[in-house]
Amino acid sequence: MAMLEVNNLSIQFGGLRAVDGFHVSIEKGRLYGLIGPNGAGKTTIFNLLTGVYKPTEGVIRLDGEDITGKNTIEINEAGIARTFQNIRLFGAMTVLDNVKVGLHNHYKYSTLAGILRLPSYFRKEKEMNEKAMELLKVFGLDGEAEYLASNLPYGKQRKLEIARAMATEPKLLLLDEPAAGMNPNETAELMKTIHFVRDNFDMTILLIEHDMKLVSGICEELTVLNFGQVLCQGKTAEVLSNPQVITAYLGE
Amino acid sequence: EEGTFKIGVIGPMTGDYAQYGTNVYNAAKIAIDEVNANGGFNGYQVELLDAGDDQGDGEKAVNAYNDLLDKGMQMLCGTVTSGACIAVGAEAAESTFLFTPSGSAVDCITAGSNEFRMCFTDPMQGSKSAQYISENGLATKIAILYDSSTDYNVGIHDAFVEAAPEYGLEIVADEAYTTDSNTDFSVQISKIKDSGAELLFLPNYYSDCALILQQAADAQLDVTFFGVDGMDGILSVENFDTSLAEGVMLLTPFSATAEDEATVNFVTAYGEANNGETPNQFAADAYDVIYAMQAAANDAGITPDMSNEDISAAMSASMLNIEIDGLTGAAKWTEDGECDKEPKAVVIKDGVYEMMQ
Amino acid sequence: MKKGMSKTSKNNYITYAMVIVIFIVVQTLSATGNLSRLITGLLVPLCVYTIAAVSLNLVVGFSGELSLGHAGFMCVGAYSSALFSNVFAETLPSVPRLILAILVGAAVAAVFGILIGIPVLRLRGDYLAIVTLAFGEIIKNLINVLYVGVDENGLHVATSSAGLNLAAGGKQIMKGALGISGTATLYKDIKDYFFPIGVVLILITLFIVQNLVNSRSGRAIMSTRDNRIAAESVGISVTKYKLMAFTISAALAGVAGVLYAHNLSMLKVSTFDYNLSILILVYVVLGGIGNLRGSIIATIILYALPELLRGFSNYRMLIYAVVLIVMMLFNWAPAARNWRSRMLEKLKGAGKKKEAA
Amino acid sequence: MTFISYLKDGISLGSIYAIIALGYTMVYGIAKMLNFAHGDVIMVGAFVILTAVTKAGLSPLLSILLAVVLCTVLGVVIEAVAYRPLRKASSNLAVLITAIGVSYLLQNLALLIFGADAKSFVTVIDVPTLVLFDGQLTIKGITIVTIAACIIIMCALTFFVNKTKPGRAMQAVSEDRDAAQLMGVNVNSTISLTFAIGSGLAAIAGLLLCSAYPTLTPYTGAMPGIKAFVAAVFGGIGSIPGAMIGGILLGVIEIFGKAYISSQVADAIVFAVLIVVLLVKPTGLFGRNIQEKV
Amino acid sequence: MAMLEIKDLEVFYGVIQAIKGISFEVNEGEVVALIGANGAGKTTTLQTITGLLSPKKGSILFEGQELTKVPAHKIVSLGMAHVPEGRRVFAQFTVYQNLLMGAYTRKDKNEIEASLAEVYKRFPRLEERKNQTAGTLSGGEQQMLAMGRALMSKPRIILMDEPSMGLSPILVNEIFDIIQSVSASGTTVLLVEQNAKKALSIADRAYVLETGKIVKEGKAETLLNDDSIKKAYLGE
Ligand SMILES: Nc1ncnc2c1ncn2[C@@H]1O[C@H](COP(=O)(O)OP(=O)(O)OP(=O)(O)O)[C@@H](O)[C@H]1O
Ligand SMILES: Nc1ncnc2c1ncn2[C@@H]1O[C@H](COP(=O)(O)OP(=O)(O)OP(=O)(O)O)[C@@H](O)[C@H]1O
Ligand SMILES: [Mg+2]
Ligand SMILES: [Mg+2]
Repeated sequence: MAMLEVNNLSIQFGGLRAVDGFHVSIEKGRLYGLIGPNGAGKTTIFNLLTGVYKPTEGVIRLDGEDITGKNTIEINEAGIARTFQNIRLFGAMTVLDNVKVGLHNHYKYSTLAGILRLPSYFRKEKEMNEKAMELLKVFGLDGEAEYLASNLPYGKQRKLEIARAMATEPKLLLLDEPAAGMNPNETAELMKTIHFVRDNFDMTILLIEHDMKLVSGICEELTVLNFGQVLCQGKTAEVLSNPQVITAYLGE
Repeated sequence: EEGTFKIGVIGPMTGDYAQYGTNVYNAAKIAIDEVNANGGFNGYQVELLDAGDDQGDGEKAVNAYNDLLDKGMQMLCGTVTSGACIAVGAEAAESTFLFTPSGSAVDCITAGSNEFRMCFTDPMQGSKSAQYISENGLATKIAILYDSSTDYNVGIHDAFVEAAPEYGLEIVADEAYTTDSNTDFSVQISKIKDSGAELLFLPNYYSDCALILQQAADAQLDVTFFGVDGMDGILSVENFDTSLAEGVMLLTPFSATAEDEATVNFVTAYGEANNGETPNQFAADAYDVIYAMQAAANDAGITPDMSNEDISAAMSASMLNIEIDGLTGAAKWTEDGECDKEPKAVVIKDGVYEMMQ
Repeated sequence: MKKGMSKTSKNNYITYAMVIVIFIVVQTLSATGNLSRLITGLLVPLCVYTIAAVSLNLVVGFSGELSLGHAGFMCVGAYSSALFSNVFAETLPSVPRLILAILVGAAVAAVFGILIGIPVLRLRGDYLAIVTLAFGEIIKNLINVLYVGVDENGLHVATSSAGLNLAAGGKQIMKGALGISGTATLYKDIKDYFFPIGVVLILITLFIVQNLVNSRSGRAIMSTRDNRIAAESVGISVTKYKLMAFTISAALAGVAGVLYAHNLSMLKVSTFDYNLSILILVYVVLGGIGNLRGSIIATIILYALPELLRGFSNYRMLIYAVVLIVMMLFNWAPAARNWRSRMLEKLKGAGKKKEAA
Repeated sequence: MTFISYLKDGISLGSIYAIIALGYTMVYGIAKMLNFAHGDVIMVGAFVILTAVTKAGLSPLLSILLAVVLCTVLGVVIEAVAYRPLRKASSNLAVLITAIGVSYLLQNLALLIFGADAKSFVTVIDVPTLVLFDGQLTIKGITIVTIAACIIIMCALTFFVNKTKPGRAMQAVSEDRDAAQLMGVNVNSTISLTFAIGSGLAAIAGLLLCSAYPTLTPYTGAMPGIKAFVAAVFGGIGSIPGAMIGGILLGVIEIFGKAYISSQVADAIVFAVLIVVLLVKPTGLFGRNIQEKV
Repeated sequence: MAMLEIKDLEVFYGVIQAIKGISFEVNEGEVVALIGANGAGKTTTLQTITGLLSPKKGSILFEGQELTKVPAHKIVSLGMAHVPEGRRVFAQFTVYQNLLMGAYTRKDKNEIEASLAEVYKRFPRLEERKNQTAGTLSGGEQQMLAMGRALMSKPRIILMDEPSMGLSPILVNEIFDIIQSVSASGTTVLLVEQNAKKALSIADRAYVLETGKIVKEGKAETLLNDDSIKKAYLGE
């Protein structure tokens, strides 16, 4: 059974049907791409998957569990984490703390233990630090652990967002334009990292991207969205050579 | 310097209640100048320290009290407002002689045997008012409108309500407002109008009363208005149309429009010193406090080199011996620090107070 | 791989150390008689406002919500504890009574924090601010009409003095706008220790707030401040953690209220109006949002300032206003900040050069 | 009839809140700051009129004009000296606190100049009382004037903000100052203009407030200022019609609370209704519910 | 004389120096690209030119006029428009209102209408969405709006900060076509881009910025074939 099964997902904003009958099925461990013209509804689909918006219609199943209509927190607990198109870090907190917030639901000790500095506090904090540093290392951010997140350059902020999302130990990771604002070198490096993450952290990844180099370089399957509807679905190479996709999205 | 007594005043000099504090301070200054000219306290000159501003707040009053002690205060004329007076009273108990001109809540002077007051207590004003209204047959159906968020007004109100049945008064409307909404009385007035009350009891300060009278006139509320000492001062509210206060009765120990020599002199002196302002009842009380202190000081034979405790003890003892005839009437003091004087009832006629009876 | 003390815990210890050093210096000065009465009198209030400011900083600085009703929680803490102290005045000795009173004040304030927090924390920004202000005012208004008394039948609660129906020998404790008086008198024997007690309470407050902030829950609280949507996306319940911050802050404000109520003989609800909430906010903002040490320093400076300006009599509140504006500009204006950091660089540079030479 | 009469009382009181809230919301909506000194500018305006009429013997019209001019200047100066340096401060609470400082400053200046004694305000606006239904319902002239002023000001402001170029510039500034600047909007003068209008309206509000409730002290503006803030939030931050409706509703609720529940806890009732309304409509009656694009 | 001439520019954020004395020029009619890694100071440079930041040192001459002395809001009427990084559209305005703000300094109603029609022609999507609030537009739509808004002032020079960020490949091409056509219609362009390849392919000349300094400059074609540039910025 697929990790993520979406059927007939739709949402209406006033007169605009931003997502219309979207469906997708993503196998466990896949690196899956969601592409499409600007305004096609890609980010909106992420918002639907993560409970930021409630769908007007449709069903979302994660690992067989129906998560349609759940709120963001429940969905995160169910195993979906995401990054945002317009970066949303905890700007006034350190890089390390950003990741530790991501670890929140996996390394628990009570508030009282935190205030009274009971042994569980020290134990868990130590574990959290170790885990967080491990994640930061994956993204080459370990040197900046004590920086304020808002002081990081743009590219590193994007990476930190991924690290934070991964800290919640999701089954499915949603990345919204992870390479935006990066130059080709940085993008190439990011591609390697995404691969590494998928392979070493046992994750399924669904990403939105406009950088074709990244899409063709790492995505195994693609869905192309146009005007809220699925235009085409399938293996990356096939999709990218589909004439409809070329006229609607790729050009030339 | 050596050889002078130092007296402090504490009260609200800024903030919502600043008009009361400034009146007290200004009057104390006038009284002290006069006292110094006629022999001082037991032959020693008296110096008035800078005003201790408390903005009507207990905590700030204690701060002001401490500050004045640092500056050498030996006796306190204050504090002006009741809440602050209770707070300072606890500090001053058995240590520094406290004489409040206007702290009218019961608890103001209960903390120590060295604490006295010039004004009436709130409950006493409340029950006296009820008694007066009843004995003079002014009305039997009574309405009340008062500020339920201020201790002075509540103190009088509660005592009045308690005493009313005793005097055969029926309270047909008991309406309140708060300091936070003390501008619009339309609802209360129309309820009072509907209640069939013959007399409206207003245990409030004059600035509120000025507005109430205006709105009552607009609503054509045809009742007798009866106030307490806080109402005094209404005639000198700048630009107030005094015709609105025509026929208003109040119990007060002082009237700035009285024609006796002492009052006239005081009002003139006060106006000269404070660009034409007219003193209110707070000022009169403070003026009398200084004269009562003089009388007690002379009686006790205190000297400036004595400690505050000694002065306090000596003054307290002498307070029971003295009697003064001040602006607020003839007064003497009981052991629990209360002033024993008769409230005067006045009625406003042609823009001036006229004694009743 | 422990690399010494982390930056934050070092920072925390500096804050504790600062409080302790200030305490020791003050105690030494006081023991050697070098402290004026004014300053001595300011010490306990300073503790009150420091606790209030630090606790408000938890909400404003760490959970990122503007609360204008902090005085309401102080009020609840103050009244509940004063009531407790008065009811158990005879049955409990003063030390355990005080400890229990503190716990009662904190607990009652916390309950109010939860009750108020659950509905209002769904609101954002200025809408939340206005609702907290509204709650503060509601609490004030309701306590104003609350009368509580005890007699041999137990506790009586009513909305008017007459409604209490106390048996003979019963005592009114809470008297509406007249508040509760005489609480401090119940603690005469330990009054001198209030400052050390206050300092201990400050340290406890700091301990709670600092440890909370640097823990899992604290990070969750801050994440909801920095980005609500992102916080939810990683599974943080925004409501839960905002409520936690709000409640703990309320409880600590309650403690500040307890100290206030027991230090002063007069407890009046009008003290706890929105102006007080704003005043505490002023301390927090001047000292730096999210900066606890700053809150302490700003509280000390700003609380003491008007008291120390007493020498300027009439002009003191004016000067206070000007100083406040100037300090805010100096502390917050980007231009001033740049100038300051450049000066700092220069100083450092000069220092280095000297070392090199 | 009593109901109608109470309603009328509520609207009279509310129209005063509304007129203050209109000026308040202007600054609040555009400069994105809670100008806690707004109420005190109202007080200054009232004192100017009172002094001009009683001490300088100016005609009422001239006095009002003078007050408007002086308050406008005052507002602009306050903004330039105390608020502008903090415009780029890292927290918008900084300017809120400075506004509180300015509020203290104005109150204490007024205290030093005019003294603490409450003064009765003189009749500047003389409009006869309207008597309806054989005297069962009377509407005071000042109420009619205030409501008319409210409606005129509301319409004028709405028109100004939505339909004129400076108005558009104000909205752009309130959204994104830097971007507005790139469009050629002079941010400083736009914000100054906002303060000028807000403060000019404060003078009018001072006139109407003190005409309706003729008492004046240095602290007269403080409480109405807070209530106007409440009204502005009630109506929805930045919404001009919202400020007016919010103000009037506030007045009506206050009066009904006093009339039908209890005059002792009227304040609590007003605030409780406010809370309930905000819980149901979290951005106020007319506030736009801005959904953040995720 | 160059249309825009930057000399020895130094810019600070507090004590941090972001621009460390750069000089460059843009001639009338040219497309000049400014490329560089994240945090190199490209945005800072553009913001300083249009007065959002003030430099500590140096001069900025636009058609001979010293811009550092001109307040930010006057710059647009001199004929310089800026498409800011991150689009900065007025989120609560409609698309149409945003475009009108772009013509804020212009007076002639008919000409404004004409510009509007032109922008709608260039970006049909904007006409479709003209009554939608800008905040709810997709990223690409917002980018179009930001460009359209800048064009509404009929600038002689337009500064663009990463206009292709977040756009679909087809739109990236379109945007670069638009930049070219804007340039062809006589508007000078100063272009900041991460997409160095595209930028260099339409630019006449380019400057490479690294940590606040210009490290290379020259003809776009030359740079496009420069090995070190290829390696550092073109990902080849
Ligand atoms: N809250 C909303 N209200 C109204 N319209 C919305 C809302 N959110 C999104 N839309 C509209 O839905 C459409 C899809 O937007 P979405 O952000 O999902 O696009 P996208 O595919 O992510 O585009 P891009 O690649 O440019 O980011 C757009 O036309 C957008 O304007
Ligand atoms: N507001 C600020 N405060 C402090 N430092 C800043 C600020 N804005 C930018 N910087 C710093 O100035 C330097 C230049 O930033 P700038 O935004 O100009 O870079 P850029 O070349 O535009 O990068 P990008 O490709 O990420 O947009 C960076 O090191 C950045 O961290
Ligand atoms: Mg998107
Ligand atoms: Mg940039």
